[in-house]
Amino acid sequence: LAAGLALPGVAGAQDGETTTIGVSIPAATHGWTGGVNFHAQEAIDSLEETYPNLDFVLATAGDPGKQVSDVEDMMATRDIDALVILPFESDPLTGPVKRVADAGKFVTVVDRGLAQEGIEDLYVAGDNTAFGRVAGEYFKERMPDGGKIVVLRGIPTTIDNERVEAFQAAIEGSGVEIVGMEHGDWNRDKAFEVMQDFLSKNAEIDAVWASDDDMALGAIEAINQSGREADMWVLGGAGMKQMIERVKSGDAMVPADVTYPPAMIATAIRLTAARFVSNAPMEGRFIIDSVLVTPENADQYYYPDSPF
Amino acid sequence: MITAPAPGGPRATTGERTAPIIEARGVRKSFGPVEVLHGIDFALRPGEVHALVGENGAGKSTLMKCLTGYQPVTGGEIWLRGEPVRFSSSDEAERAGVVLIHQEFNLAEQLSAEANIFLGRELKKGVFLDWKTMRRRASELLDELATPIDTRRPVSSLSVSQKQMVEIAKALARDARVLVMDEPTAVLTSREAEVLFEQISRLKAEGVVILYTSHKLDEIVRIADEVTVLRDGSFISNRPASKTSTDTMARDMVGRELSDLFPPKGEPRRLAPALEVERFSVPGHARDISFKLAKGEVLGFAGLVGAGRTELMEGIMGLRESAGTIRVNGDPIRVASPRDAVRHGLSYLTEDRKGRGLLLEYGMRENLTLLGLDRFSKIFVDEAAERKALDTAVERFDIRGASREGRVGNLSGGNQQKLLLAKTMLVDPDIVILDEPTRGIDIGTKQQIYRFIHDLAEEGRAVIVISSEMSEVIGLCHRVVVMRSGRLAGELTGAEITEEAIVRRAMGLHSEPLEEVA
Amino acid sequence: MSSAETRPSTPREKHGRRLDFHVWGPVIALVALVLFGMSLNDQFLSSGNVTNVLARSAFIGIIAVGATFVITIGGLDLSVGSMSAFLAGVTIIVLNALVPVLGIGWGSILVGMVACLLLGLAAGFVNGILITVGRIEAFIVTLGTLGIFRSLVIWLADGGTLSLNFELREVYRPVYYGGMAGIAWPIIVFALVAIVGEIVMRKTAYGRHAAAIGSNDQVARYSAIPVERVRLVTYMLQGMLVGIATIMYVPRLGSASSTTGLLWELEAIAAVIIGGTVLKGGFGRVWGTVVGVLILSLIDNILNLTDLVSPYLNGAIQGVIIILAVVLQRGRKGAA
Amino acid sequence: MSSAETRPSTPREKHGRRLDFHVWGPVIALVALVLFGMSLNDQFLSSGNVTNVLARSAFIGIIAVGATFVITIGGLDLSVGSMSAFLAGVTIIVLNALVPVLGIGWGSILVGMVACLLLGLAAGFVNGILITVGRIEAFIVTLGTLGIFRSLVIWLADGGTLSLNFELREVYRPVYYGGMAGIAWPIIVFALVAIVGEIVMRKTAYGRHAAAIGSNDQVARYSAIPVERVRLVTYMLQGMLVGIATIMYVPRLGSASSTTGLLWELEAIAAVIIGGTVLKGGFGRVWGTVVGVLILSLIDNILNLTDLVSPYLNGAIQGVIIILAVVLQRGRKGAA
Ligand SMILES: Nc1ncnc2c1ncn2[C@@H]1O[C@H](COP(=O)(O)OP(=O)(O)OP(=O)(O)O)[C@@H](O)[C@H]1O
Ligand SMILES: Nc1ncnc2c1ncn2[C@@H]1O[C@H](COP(=O)(O)OP(=O)(O)OP(=O)(O)O)[C@@H](O)[C@H]1O
Ligand SMILES: [Mg+2]
Ligand SMILES: [Mg+2]
Repeated sequence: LAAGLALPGVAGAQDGETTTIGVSIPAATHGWTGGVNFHAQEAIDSLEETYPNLDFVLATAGDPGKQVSDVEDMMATRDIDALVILPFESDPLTGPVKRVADAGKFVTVVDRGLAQEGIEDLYVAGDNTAFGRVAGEYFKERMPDGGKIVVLRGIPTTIDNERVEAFQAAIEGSGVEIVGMEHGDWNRDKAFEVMQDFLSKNAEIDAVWASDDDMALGAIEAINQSGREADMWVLGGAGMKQMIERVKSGDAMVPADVTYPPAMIATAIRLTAARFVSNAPMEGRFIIDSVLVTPENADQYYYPDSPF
Repeated sequence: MITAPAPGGPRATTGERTAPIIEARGVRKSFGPVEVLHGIDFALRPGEVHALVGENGAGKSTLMKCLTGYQPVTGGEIWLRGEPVRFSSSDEAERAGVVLIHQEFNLAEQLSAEANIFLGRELKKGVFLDWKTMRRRASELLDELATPIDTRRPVSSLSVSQKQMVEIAKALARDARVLVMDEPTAVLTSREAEVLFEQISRLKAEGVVILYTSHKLDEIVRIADEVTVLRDGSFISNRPASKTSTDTMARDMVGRELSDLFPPKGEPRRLAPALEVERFSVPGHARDISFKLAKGEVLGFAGLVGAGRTELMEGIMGLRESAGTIRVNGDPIRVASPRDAVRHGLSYLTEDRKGRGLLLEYGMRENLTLLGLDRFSKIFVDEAAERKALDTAVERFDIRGASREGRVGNLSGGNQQKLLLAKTMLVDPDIVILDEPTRGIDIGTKQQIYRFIHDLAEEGRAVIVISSEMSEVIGLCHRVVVMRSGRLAGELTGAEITEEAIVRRAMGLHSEPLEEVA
Repeated sequence: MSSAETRPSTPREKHGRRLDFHVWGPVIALVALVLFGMSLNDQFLSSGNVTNVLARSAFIGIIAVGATFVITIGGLDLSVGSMSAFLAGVTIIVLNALVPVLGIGWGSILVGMVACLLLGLAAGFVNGILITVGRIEAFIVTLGTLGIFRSLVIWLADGGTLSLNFELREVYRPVYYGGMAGIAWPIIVFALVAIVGEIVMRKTAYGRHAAAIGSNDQVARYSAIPVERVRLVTYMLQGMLVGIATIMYVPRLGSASSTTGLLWELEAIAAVIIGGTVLKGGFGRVWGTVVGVLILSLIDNILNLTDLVSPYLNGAIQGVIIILAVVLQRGRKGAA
Repeated sequence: MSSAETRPSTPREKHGRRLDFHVWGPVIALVALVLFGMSLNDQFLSSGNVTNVLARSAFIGIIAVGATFVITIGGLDLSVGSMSAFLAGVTIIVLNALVPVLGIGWGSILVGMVACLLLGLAAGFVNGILITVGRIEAFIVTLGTLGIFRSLVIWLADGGTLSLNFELREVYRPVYYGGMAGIAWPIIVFALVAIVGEIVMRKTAYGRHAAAIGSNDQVARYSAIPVERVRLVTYMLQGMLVGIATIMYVPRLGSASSTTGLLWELEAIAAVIIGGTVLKGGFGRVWGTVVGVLILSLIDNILNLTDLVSPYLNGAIQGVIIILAVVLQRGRKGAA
């Protein structure tokens, strides 16, 4: 199906008339989505630079409803040839995106899979399960004879659930015990306050899984304030600049990080664009795995010019 | 003999008299298309108490507002101490010593009495408010006005009459040279009025000029030196009070001879009791009150301020928590809400027209039908019917407004009162309770209203009149119940109804066992 | 105090001037937006886009009609957004539960709709009772229930998303995407609600009473208006309208989560006030609210029509336009 | 209408009863929360925890003191949250820019602080001018500026996070984490602001004028109060207090992003009303606001210290407690 539909797009690109690619992403409501916004913007600028006959439509949404509206608007008023979407949530977007695909547009889904298989032509995914699993395994390995940890969760969403469940599954059976788990909403301030309270509540904490670098930074502040830096270390996630720096510099408190690169949106946009400017048949799934960043491999994951 | 105004100032014959402090010269005032003052000339002279009288809507308040900078004149000039002035705000006027006491209250409800009295003129110690002095001055002022209330109480918890006293205190605190009083006694009982008159003579002695308006003409004769009459926004006459009488004033005001004020009472045809109230109490205001009211009877309620007459009636109407039995036409009724009361044929005219009577933001029509709206609506409100009702009401109660459409807040005080009366009567009740029905109403209309009350009784309806105007109680009622601090202090019938008798009971100088009452 | 008093200028003049601007202000703003949209993109007036904009206005719109009444009585309801999320969540649970019983079909869906409406009424009743009988500031009550409904839906969804059974969704879809005579259902329902609302506000005793209470509840009491009952009814009406909006909303997203209906309360109130209803109560205008809602959703739509501004600045543009839309009726409002 | 009037019960009695409850209600609620907290966790009263809670309250607290005045004049400011995000963002940019000029040290930081305050005043001035001169409903103006400030900060941060130069931060840190005589600076500043606020409200002509305007601005105008100026000053005061709060906030995490100060406006308004200030204006109580703020941040703290309920339900608990806290002063409020 995708192959068949591919043709018009290609034709379009070849006889020099412009191809419009819609990009729909969540608004920058926390650090990671902020990164997504940045990388999307950057990719679009550079692509429009190099390929004059590529035209992009970027829309950011604060909630699923708004994102559905954005997609509708792109179809109705911008007549896009392709859609690159990072769904706010899988379920609500499944129907609308399906309609885009049915209209014969090329669809690239990023990060969060849709609720139904086989709608998208191209799937560039982060792996939330892996994100949680990798983190969990790291704890198991760092704490062979167990220990007490606290967990800062994100905004209550499916993603957060996937990550936390995978994490819990991974530490299953090990001596690692979760003594506190609260929502930090992927928000530095919230994480700071929750961590403060965890610290006053638990005399003994050996490590913190912040499940997001923004929250990690907040948590670290709280720990510094309590003067218990020596007692515990923090594992964040996503690969934020400041955190990678700390890992690189062998900071004892931040021994590692787990990647979940917001740059995946740029990859997706580039792949989609390539689909139109070259005849490369871009279909299938690109899973961007979550890897463990350690002082050894930190350099590869360090993007100094990214705001994220 | 009506003297027309000579050009270039009031009364060419003023040569020998002292120079005016403040003058209106050909003052015109229009609201939008409507002109309500058509070139008024008149002058206030040092050391005089000048009364301004006229029908409701004659333009008294408007003229006063123009003189005191609350409203810009649209024609003519105001002269102060021999020079033309243009007050751009009431503030400017006050700085020039010209202060207005509003007909409608001008107080911030949530603020304390003290805060209101000094509002915008706070006394300070450095950056801070000088509480002590302000509290002291406030209580002094209020004591002088014989209103010993706690100055920290929010104004919202005061009675209308207390509010009026606060309003007056506020003006006194602004040490005025020209003090303009718009119907200050409208909401005062005769005793409180006396207190005010003492203040007025004191101020007069201090050389303060006072412009004063009231619909209680006998007051005017007593305290005024000069009387100016307005009618429909035009100057009619100006006489020394010594050379005039209530009748002359009334004639000038209405433009015709007035027959005697009260219709002949006639013996109440003692029909079946319409309303029986037994051992009725309103916590904090009225205790264990019992009285009967017959069809075709006009029952007066007299008492001093705070006697709790209002609260008693509000209790009966289901507006306040209350205990006791109420019987209508013999059968006991349960009144949990005003709605119940109205359903049983009762209707109440509140004494606080601005706060509880009318929606000042809305027009006459909406206000008129608000109480009896069910009568005008099946599924939808029948606006045509409403308009007809309004026409009838305007006709019947002679409500005069510059326009039908504008906010009722723009109606003159008296016309608001008439509208309120019309509203109360629209549910065509069998038992009518009127609390201060003629408050702020001109003498001509008073006569109409008295006749109207009389007719209600003739029709066999039962009427209760709460009034602080003795003459009203005496002239109108078949029977008078006197209340004193929440209790019955006696009941008077027929010939017994004299001012002296009422006052004695109201003040507790004369006590009688309850049996006689119930 | 009612804001109409706040100018010393002579009321009647003001009245006149105010009326004009006050009545036409929002409309002018709306027209201006439409013209601007047309100038930007020729697809703007395409039936497709118009349908989209109107249909998506329906949710906020239906809710805002209720908010118009609530604000007219001098009240406030901050809970509508999360109430709708909560209703959506429960409705979805009910529907999924009904599948085994009534099967995939309109039977289940109708039952679900009824459940949604009743729950909406109940939710409004809770708000109303706490405000009238409990005598608690409406702001506090509805701020409280905002939190409660929101976290109830999160709890029901286990922090994730509640999604409607897929086959059932297919049956249900037409309620949002289908229509009659080429007009989408949400638009039709919105129109009906608005028209009925306008009539109720203008022509019924209830509407008159609502305004009276908002204008001066003491006068209302003394005029034998059952103040507390009218208030209660108004909050229940609001709840019911949230229910209707939710019935339209569920088939659109087929799911409910922590983000459903986020900040709808602000949008609804904004629409009401842009429409010329006085925030302090005493004067409400349903059709104005409709205009307000359209203005708000046109802004979003127009921002999607072009790449004029960085998406980061969308919020700023919205803010500016909202203020501009109201500047046009400045004569009226008592600023505070 | 003065809400104090809305009950039929007898004024005098009521006055008495109301006063008690109204004054003590919030305090009782606060004490109850503290006792509850103690019973749950012995760490609750540890100086560490107490310091945390108080220091956290400082931001909302300082802002809420301003909100008390804004609400007292019958106004509303929804923009405070995003205003503070905006201020934080600009301050950070300024500070980073100053490093090369003034170097790492208090010099730069002081300049940054001043900039933050001035910008706060300016922001408040914008709100105030639009509301007074522009005569636009405060709700609309500040809803608009809410959007504007918020998206300006996102734009400045490129959607990401603005972080303060690291060394400079080390110098700046003590402003949040340091203290005097064992009391953290934020707590001291909050206390000062609250005390001064209370005095201004009670003991100065300005405070009294603010109440008068909120109670009945027509009367205020007739009483020679410069109504518009007082309003303008009040919004600028609010802006300045947001500035002060931001000065305390920046050193805490040394960053500003789209999430900074999210929904602080709601928290601030809630605190003000829990504290017994009347939403419709005319009566304000700063110390009550302080109690309200403490109640709100204690709720969070207690919820974190215990695992009684699923974290999903935190919002619900908050809602319930907020309502309960106000139930205690029911006598007072005119419900609507
Ligand atoms: N702000 C206003 N807008 C429009 N018309 C007004 C306004 N104020 C007063 N009027 C009209 O001007 C006329 C005079 O009103 P005014 O209040 O001066 O009468 P008044 O002599 O004080 O009557 P009363 O004895 O009842 O107080 C009335 O017809 C009134 O409707
Ligand atoms: N001494 C007082 N202390 C406190 N409040 C009082 C006092 N006297 C009266 N009030 C207030 O005034 C009202 C009762 O006085 P009011 O004047 O209405 O009584 P009344 O018998 O109706 O007299 P009138 O109707 O002639 O004014 C109540 O609202 C009460 O709060
Ligand atoms: Mg008058
Ligand atoms: Mg009375």
